[in-house]
Amino acid sequence: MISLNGYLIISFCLFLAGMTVMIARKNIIAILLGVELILNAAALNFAAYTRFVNQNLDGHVMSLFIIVIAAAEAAVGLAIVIRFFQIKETIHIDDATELQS
Amino acid sequence: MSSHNLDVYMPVLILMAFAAIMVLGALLVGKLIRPHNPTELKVTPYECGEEPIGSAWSNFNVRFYVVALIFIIFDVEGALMFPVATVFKRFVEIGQGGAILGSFLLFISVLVLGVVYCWKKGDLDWVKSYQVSTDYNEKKDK
Amino acid sequence: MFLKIMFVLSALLTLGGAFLTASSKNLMHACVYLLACLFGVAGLYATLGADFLAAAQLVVYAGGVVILMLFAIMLTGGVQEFVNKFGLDKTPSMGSGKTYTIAGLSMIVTAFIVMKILAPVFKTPAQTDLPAFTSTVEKLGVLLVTDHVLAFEISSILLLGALVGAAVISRPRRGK
Amino acid sequence: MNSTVVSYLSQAPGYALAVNKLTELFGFDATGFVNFLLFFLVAFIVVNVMSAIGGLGTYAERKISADLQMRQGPNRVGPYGLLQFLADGVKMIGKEDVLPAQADRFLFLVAPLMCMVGVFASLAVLPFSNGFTLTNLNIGVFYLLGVSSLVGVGIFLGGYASNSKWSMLGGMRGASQIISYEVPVTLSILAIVLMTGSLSFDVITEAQGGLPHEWFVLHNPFTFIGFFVLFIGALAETNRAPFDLPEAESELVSGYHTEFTGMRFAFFALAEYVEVFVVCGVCAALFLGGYKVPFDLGTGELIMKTFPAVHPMLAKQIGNILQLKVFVLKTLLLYYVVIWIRWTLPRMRVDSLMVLCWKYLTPIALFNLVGCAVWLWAFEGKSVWTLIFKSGVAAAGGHH
Repeated sequence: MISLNGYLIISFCLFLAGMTVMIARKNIIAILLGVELILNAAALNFAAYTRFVNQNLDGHVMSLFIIVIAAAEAAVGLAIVIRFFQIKETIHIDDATELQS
Repeated sequence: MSSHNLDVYMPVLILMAFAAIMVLGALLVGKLIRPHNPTELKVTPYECGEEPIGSAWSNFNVRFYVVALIFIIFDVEGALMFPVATVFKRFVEIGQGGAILGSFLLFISVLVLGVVYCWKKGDLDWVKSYQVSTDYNEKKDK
Repeated sequence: MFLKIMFVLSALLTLGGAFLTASSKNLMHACVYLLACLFGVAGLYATLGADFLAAAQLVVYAGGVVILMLFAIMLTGGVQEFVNKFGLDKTPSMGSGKTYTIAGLSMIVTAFIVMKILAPVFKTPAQTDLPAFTSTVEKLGVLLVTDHVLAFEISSILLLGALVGAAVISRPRRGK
Repeated sequence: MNSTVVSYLSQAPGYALAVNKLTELFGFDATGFVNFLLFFLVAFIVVNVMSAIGGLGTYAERKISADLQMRQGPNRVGPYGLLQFLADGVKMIGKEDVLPAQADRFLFLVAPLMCMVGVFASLAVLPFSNGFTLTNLNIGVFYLLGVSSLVGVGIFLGGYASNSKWSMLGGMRGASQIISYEVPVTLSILAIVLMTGSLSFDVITEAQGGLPHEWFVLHNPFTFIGFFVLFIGALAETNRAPFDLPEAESELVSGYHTEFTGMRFAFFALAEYVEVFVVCGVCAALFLGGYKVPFDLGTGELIMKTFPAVHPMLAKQIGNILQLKVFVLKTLLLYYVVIWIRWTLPRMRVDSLMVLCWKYLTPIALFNLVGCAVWLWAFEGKSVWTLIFKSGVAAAGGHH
């Protein structure tokens, strides 16, 4: 049960859930939740390969940087969402059409 | 660096379970003995006798977000600095402390740069919105 | 034995949290479920022997990112369905049956493709005799100041950029 | 490195006997099961004692405030009113559970749960004595920071769930205050981690000595300031006066728990009082020598030397009890200081609160961190006293 495949399946499910959130939701903050799920799936994969395939800790360092980047991404993304809300008074993704025309 | 098994995490799970059992158990036990007769007035949110107007879930001032933003940057920097801080003493003992100190200080100084920027721009001032409103009044007076 | 129990609990928390995050109709609840899911991932890190990563996950996500998300939800009007001044927001923003159908179908397709690509990966020769769990904090620290020192320094610049950028974007403007 | 209370108890002869008996009984290795039972038992004791301490905290709060204001305080229930908290608890269970009409039912339950889980999980790493630490994780301090940040989420959700304006304001303020003050707390803890080279509470405590000049608070000027930064930050993180903005009675009625009644309110209060104990314990362990007893009494070596007749195991037990007492004494002294401050200082304004955190404590903590790093590099971690009295190395062994 506790094998590489177990962790890979969990991380795959996390990735699928994140993608589903990103596709199905129309709320920008909810989409950012999906991004967090996807980044976590990636970080989990790194840690799992470190444990089961090669034992050097480079994978852990990579996971740590993924966590760092996820935090930075959330900060900037949410700032953009807040600014968007201040201008448009909505956080519906379909209203973000300024650049479309 | 001794090895260990995962039993060290056992108390963590046990304590979390205890906390959950305490909360849920006390609420369930209380359900048997406590009275339950809600009236319309009783379940209105308390606003010192006034009738509440609208929902409380409205939007808030953005300065809360800026504080949380600076916090999360510090939080992440802490997560990166903790492992380095752990090995710093060992490097000092083998006489290579200078290089580690340099990289550590570089890291902190970049962090300080961000804080100084926010300080100069007034993001750390809680009452910034008041200044905006006084400016507005001055403009109106002219 | 305890390893298995902890793995199962963490995996259930992770998968349940992820599923509820994807299906919850209330944004606030989705955020709380995301927190549960991230806690589960921290538990999985612990079962992988990555003790520092588990704690970092708790500190950064439970303390930071989730609070930031909750704040952002409050700053954008809570969970109420907003109708803006242009009257644009008429569709439910948390997803409708149509969007979920599209997402589900595309996920099935993606899953097939990814599985096809990943099939050789599942045959990776994983080591059968696993080493005992040791403390990873010191090793991570040594790696961060030797092999990965450039990434360590650049990440501070990345965070500086994120801080300044986000502060500039979200700063309340005067006048308009 | 990862000593737990079970690895301590497993030295007792009964442990191996129980494991063998149960292994025969079950037919598989029962070590894990016995460990689980022991952990369960000890955790049960710790949880109960902590709940009692939390309850007695409310009693102490009233009694000390009464003392400071020349009043009597609770004196009806039990001797000196000591059982007041039990009476309160019984009353709380019997109170009606009012759920506001527009409240979020799910989050209304989750919020107190999250506070309790966060606080109780942080009890796991509190170093009561050398043997009696529930678990001595090698990520101890960092784990504590992560778990206790759940309390902030709990407070925010508590304010959000009740859908009352007072609660919402209190929850918003509480969350932003807690996360703000986590920055100086993290930075001053980081300075201590720098000095010891470990995140484990055990190693950090063992790096200090029993006598005050061997404590980290008097190790060098930077750690001296760092202690006060940590203490002020801890006060603010637990929402204690003068930083009790989230529940400021005069402006916000009762803050984030305005709408909470009965047991739900009781759990918020219990979580707060236990958290005060936890942060006092952390301050004591990091800066005030933790469980170290003067003159190595804690390890039982002095007892063994003076009274050779005493069995070494017994001497160790006596030492452990002494360590436990010293740790609890230091923590309760800090607890008294916390209550004393609450009833002495007036409440701060919300803007000066944020200014204090971001413009004073955080720069000071950063300066301290850099100072500690430079001190460690320049003097190789020797304390001020070692540098002053170079000959008195034996007396000032605080750095190794």
